[in-house]
Amino acid sequence: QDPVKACIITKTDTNPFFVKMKEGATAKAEELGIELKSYAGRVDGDNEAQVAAIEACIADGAKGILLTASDTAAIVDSVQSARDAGILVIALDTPLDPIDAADATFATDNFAAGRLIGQWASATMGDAAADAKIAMLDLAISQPSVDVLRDQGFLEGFGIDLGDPNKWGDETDPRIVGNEVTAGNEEGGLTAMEALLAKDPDINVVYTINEPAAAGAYEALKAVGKEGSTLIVSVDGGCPGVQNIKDGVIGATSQQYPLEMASMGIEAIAAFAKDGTKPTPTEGKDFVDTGVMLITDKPVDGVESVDSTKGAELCWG
Amino acid sequence: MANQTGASSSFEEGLKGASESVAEFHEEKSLVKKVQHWLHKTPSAVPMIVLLASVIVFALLSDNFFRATTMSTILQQIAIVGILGCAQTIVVLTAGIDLSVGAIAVFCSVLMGQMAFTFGIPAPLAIVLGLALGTAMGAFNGFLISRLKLPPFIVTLGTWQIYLSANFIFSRNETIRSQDVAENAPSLQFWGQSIDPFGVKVLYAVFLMIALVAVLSYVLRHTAWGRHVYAVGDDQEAAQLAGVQTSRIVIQVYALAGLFCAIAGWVMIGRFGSVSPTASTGQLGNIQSITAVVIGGISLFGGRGSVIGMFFGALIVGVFEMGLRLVGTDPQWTFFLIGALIIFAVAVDQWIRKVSS
Amino acid sequence: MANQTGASSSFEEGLKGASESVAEFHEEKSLVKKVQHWLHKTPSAVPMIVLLASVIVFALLSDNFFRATTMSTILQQIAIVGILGCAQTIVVLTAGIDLSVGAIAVFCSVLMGQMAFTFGIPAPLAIVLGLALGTAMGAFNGFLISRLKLPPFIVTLGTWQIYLSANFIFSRNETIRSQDVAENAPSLQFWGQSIDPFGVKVLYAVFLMIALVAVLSYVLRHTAWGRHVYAVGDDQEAAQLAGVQTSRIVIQVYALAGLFCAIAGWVMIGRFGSVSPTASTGQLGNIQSITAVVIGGISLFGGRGSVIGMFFGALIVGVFEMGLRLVGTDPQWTFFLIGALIIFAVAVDQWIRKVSS
Amino acid sequence: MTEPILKARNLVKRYGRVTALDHCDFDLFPGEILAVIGDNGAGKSSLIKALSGAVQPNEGEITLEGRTVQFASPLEARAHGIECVYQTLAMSPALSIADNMFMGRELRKPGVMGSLFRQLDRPRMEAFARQKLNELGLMTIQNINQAVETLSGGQRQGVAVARAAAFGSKVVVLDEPTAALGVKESRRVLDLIRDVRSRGVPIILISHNMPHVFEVADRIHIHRLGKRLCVINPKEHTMSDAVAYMTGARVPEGVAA
Amino acid sequence: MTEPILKARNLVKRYGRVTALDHCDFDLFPGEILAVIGDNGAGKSSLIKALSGAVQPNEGEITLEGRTVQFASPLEARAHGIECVYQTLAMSPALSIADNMFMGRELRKPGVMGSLFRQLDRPRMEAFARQKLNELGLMTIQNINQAVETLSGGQRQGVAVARAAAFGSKVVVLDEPTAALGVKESRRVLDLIRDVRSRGVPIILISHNMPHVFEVADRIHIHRLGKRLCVINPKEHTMSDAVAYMTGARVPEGVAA
Ligand SMILES: Nc1ncnc2c1ncn2[C@@H]1O[C@H](COP(=O)(O)OP(=O)(O)OP(=O)(O)O)[C@@H](O)[C@H]1O
Ligand SMILES: Nc1ncnc2c1ncn2[C@@H]1O[C@H](COP(=O)(O)OP(=O)(O)OP(=O)(O)O)[C@@H](O)[C@H]1O
Ligand SMILES: [Mg+2]
Ligand SMILES: [Mg+2]
Repeated sequence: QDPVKACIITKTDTNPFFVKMKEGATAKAEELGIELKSYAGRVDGDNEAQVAAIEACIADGAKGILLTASDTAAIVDSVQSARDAGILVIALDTPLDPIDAADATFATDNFAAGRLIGQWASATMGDAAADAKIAMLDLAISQPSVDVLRDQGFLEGFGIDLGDPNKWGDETDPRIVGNEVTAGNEEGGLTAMEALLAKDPDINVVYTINEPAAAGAYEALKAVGKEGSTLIVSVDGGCPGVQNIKDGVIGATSQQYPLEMASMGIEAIAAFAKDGTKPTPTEGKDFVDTGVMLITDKPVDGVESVDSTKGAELCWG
Repeated sequence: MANQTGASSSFEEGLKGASESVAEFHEEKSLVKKVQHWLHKTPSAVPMIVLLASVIVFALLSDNFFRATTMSTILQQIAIVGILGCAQTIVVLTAGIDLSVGAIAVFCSVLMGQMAFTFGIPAPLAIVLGLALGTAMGAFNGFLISRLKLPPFIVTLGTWQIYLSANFIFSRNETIRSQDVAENAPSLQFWGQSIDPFGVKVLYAVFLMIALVAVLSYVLRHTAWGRHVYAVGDDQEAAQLAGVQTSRIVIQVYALAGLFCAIAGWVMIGRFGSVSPTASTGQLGNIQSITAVVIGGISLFGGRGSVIGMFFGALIVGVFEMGLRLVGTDPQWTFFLIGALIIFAVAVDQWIRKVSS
Repeated sequence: MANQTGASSSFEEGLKGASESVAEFHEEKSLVKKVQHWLHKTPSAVPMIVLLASVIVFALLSDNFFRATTMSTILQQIAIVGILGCAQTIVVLTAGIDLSVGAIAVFCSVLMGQMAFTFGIPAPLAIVLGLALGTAMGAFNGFLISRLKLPPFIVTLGTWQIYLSANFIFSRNETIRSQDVAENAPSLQFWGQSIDPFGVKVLYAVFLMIALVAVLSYVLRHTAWGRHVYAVGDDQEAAQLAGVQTSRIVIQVYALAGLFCAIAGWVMIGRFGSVSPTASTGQLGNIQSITAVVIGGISLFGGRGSVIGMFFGALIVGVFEMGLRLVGTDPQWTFFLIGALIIFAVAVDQWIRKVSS
Repeated sequence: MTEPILKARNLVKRYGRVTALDHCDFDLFPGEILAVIGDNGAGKSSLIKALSGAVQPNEGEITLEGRTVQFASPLEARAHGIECVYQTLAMSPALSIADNMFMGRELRKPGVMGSLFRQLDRPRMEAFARQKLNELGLMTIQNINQAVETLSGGQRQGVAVARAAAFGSKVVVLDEPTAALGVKESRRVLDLIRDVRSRGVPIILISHNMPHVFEVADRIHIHRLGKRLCVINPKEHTMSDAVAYMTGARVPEGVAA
Repeated sequence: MTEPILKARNLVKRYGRVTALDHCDFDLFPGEILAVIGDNGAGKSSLIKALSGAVQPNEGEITLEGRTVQFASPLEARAHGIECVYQTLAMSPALSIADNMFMGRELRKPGVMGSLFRQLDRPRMEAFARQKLNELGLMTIQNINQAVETLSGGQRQGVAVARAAAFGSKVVVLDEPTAALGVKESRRVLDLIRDVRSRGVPIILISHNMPHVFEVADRIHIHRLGKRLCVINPKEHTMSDAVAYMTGARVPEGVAA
């Protein structure tokens, strides 16, 4: 009998987050004897490559697809045709729009992840939060959904009026110095931070889309001697990021669990291939929540968190 | 005055009785010679050979590859690149380059969608307006290039950014969902329909691409306008001196390219169902279409090559991508191998050309 | 034999006493004429004028712009593009194009970092090895282009993908953190150090970029090798017939470009602190460097332009980006306006050239 | 004497530091063959480029049939009936002989294929091209579909001359049409020039070949250092005189040194 | 008779359907001026391109000083002392006159600037270029730093001829060197050719100008339809004979029709 075939399709495979997700899936697949093929887009937001990947999976006769969608609404038709071909489609990390377009969703709530760091930053600053100077280091001008959710979550947590919650950059709060895009890497974080510092040297809160961007922003702050007096917050919870919490580079980060999502997904596909069972969502939610945890060494009241030592045990690479 | 002839150049007397027959040489007609000659006369056949070879190799590597459904999937995957490639072909033939093709396509798909949804314009009218706007965007490129004499690379680099960010701003980053399109403006999804002859689904979009390639090939080869496009790319100054209205041709070419891009934008709605401003064609469409054009043997210096070659170029890339996906390499290794295979394909192409000449 | 002269062309008697002085014409020397003539002779001055004008405009629009710190920030932001631009300049002068510059830079920075960390090679040796490997990658491009006669666009498109995915595979997507580099291999961060003359921080990287531009400018203008680079780009066949070893020059040019990219990779470590395989330069370095080259007035068809122009081109882009960020807020609009301004800058450049000729 | 059909006064053309035309005058009368001779670099090509719109003179005035004209491009000049063979030939190297010959005046198939589908009539264009080339004695062209870049230097020039001669209407300008041509082919070009004149079309012929010039020209315009030095009648002056004038060995009568 | 310095037997060169050389033979003897004449497209340029490595013949053998050679590129031929002026001139249009003249043999500054920094000696190169051009009578070049593309047709040819004549060592090949040149400049080139021969260097001269050919040539190779038809001595045949042979009007003695 042929082994069960499965696919994992990530947004890109250069972002460590997705790399780890793939590694988790691969490990689990090997354990369960599943033949796993992996695909990825070329740039963030690459919907076409994901459509092509789904088509390849269908052509290849896969049993299940794990998908982190780049464009949650645009991919729906392709997902439907995969399901029509009898394939179990599980959305990882990012829910589809509508969420029931996939058979199941194993996700973190990115908005909640953003809100946690927003609350933490606001609580850490205390009264000074009223006249904070905030730099927003986002992902890309095409504003993919993670980008918007994390950004808007942060702002809500910090207590800033969102304007249109489906779009970043339309906020009018004077505390925001500006938004810049970083492509989610050190280089982007650095150049974006330099530009914002030229605009207003008094920035004291920096939101970053992920930890590499945070590391880049830190370098820019260090260059002007402001690394001690500025709060940097981020999302992801990768091991270098947690290490950076320990070293005081990043103040707090929201940790997510890509390895877990992926291995749960593979298990679900194995179960489906065996007897057709589909996973059931977490109680009270329409998806399986794999959770998010605030990591910081400076806990504040009212926001649950763990320290970097604990975070390092849970981190994903 | 004939009396002067003798005076000025007496030696011309030797001309009397000069041979009047056109030079001819006998030639052996061995099979090899014939094949060589055929290849020499039909340069677009060379990428075809490379294509066939790669199909055979992948068929040996993966059982699922050489199937009608897989083939039709490859065709539908290259439909958009193929249409953008038509736009790129005419531009490159004039020794230009158009980096904005993908951005125009995505922007036009968004314009059609938004006109139909936000402004409630009937879908067919929205499509026509979208096509017209695409043509206008292309014509704007052409205007800057031919009237202000700016380098095409810079103009289209600039308009790429302009059209792409206009697209994000105009659409407020909102995707129009497939169900909504299907319900309210099904004609936007026209090219996503398919026929199903022997159980193999073939999208209308595929037929459209093939039709566009065929028409363009005819126009370039068999009409005066097509010859003028080649002449402009070959040597713009010479063409101008020879009586070609070069700057008009350049504007027309970019405008037509804009129209092709707008068509590609319409096809995108059909293929993906939804209308998404973040479609990566906006970012990558230019490189993809230029790749197809160059693999197809069209010179980036203008004036040489054929649109059929571009079509095979797009197919070669499509076959490689699908083949490697089915063989199941890791994405990074896939990118690595696609890079290597593209070089290899062109190397083989060059080698066949050399042997055949 | 002189006796035959009369016989063959009697009219040549008229030659006796032909004028022997070199033609000269008197010319007015008005100020306008002099400026025109100077611009005509120094074409790289034109982008400089555009640059100065844009600095002035932005200084009027934003208070924060015309400050020493902002200026030094702009310089440090273009340091990497400037060095990649040097690589791109020599390649484009030979009528080539190098899409792999960014990928080589990132890959080399990763190679240096991994050699120092994973393999424990002493940092200075790791740097030397990294530079050598970068040169080798460039030479490989050059080999494919000059020996196999493949189009530069396709070769470097392929190697772009190859080097970039090799970079991800080799590094397993892992970033080496700034703190670790500073502790264990500080020489990797050499170019990130700065001097601080009047309270204005200027990175070593900026001086390196300026030095490279100056040296390259000298080499291209004042050595035989530089002239040969121009000749190859101008008309490769003619250069070959005239006795230039074209294929050797092409390989050398790409190898040197690889070396420049490797240097840029080293500079990246200094500038960003960390060693990251995902740096955007890998994806965008090629477009950014080509943009600088084209804005600087270097023809993509080869043989015309100067590296100084490229430097001003990179500065113009840097000034626009920083200026618009300081003036505006929304990144999407910033992106839009950068596109428009780039076209505008080149249009002004062309206009000045036209007026001055 | 009649009025000149094409007249120029005080033309000046400068390229940066180089002066190519220095207050140059020019007259072409109806139905004549006017030869323009002069040293290399005297400014002959620049003169006819200015007359045919290929370059814009910095100063000066051009009149065609009495009306002042300013050609922004060779296309405009051609619309006024001025047909040129430039020294650089103005051919598209990668296109075929027939394509080049008919560039801008293509023949279309008869019937719907031509009117609706605008299809070119390749066979007719090729036959015409072959015939014109045979008339010029270029019997060595084996393949009429050859790209122009693969032709020999002389063959290429022949194609350009055939094109201008076949289509010129009001004024035909030939810039060194026989430079690369062989003995037989040159002779045919001279015959052709006389043919064209016999159709009543005046011709400007630039050439360095004195026997040819003295054989066909009605008047000879001698160009020197960017100026018209003088105009001579070939029947009243010897070749030797002409050579002496154009090289500056002697100054013609009535011209200040 | 001595041995030929450069000899070719049975050269064949085909381009697709076109046959440019059809079992062609060739001999050049030491110290002679050999003219090659023939109709346009007869294959003269193809012959010398094959001899100088610019194209590779499909069949046939070339011997230089008795040794069989195969030149893969013009560079190799030049390394053997064969210097060519091609009909297409082989100039880099955007570079200056001096740059082109010294391409591949640049002069460097004396002292460290030259040896260590490898700086070109611009003034010396320009002075040399100016002198060579003056020797050719090209007095109209106003700016020695002009790009070659801005030169007039004749000036450009002059630069190419000056380059070959100044540097040729074993064999100098000139493909229609006077085609675009004026009367004075052509005369200077003929003088130059004689100069070069008097240095003992043999010359191959391709030309359509019969008076010139008969004036300087020691032997005349008549090319017809891709073949050597015959070799004649200019003292024993008239120009008229030569023209008749090359156009096929008459068949020389001893050659089958
Ligand atoms: N674009 C240009 N830039 C600079 N100088 C130029 C340009 N075009 C022509 N010249 C100069 O103008 C002068 C006249 O050139 P022109 O081509 O008119 O000469 P010509 O009489 O046709 O010579 P020939 O007989 O060699 O063809 C020459 O000295 C030439 O170098
Ligand atoms: N690359 C090529 N492809 C096809 N045909 C060619 C090519 N090069 C030359 N030919 C053909 O070969 C023949 C000989 O050309 P060649 O240039 O040797 O003639 P030639 O004797 O030098 O003529 P001319 O006196 O006009 O310079 C011509 O018929 C020409 O059309
Ligand atoms: Mg001329
Ligand atoms: Mg020839």
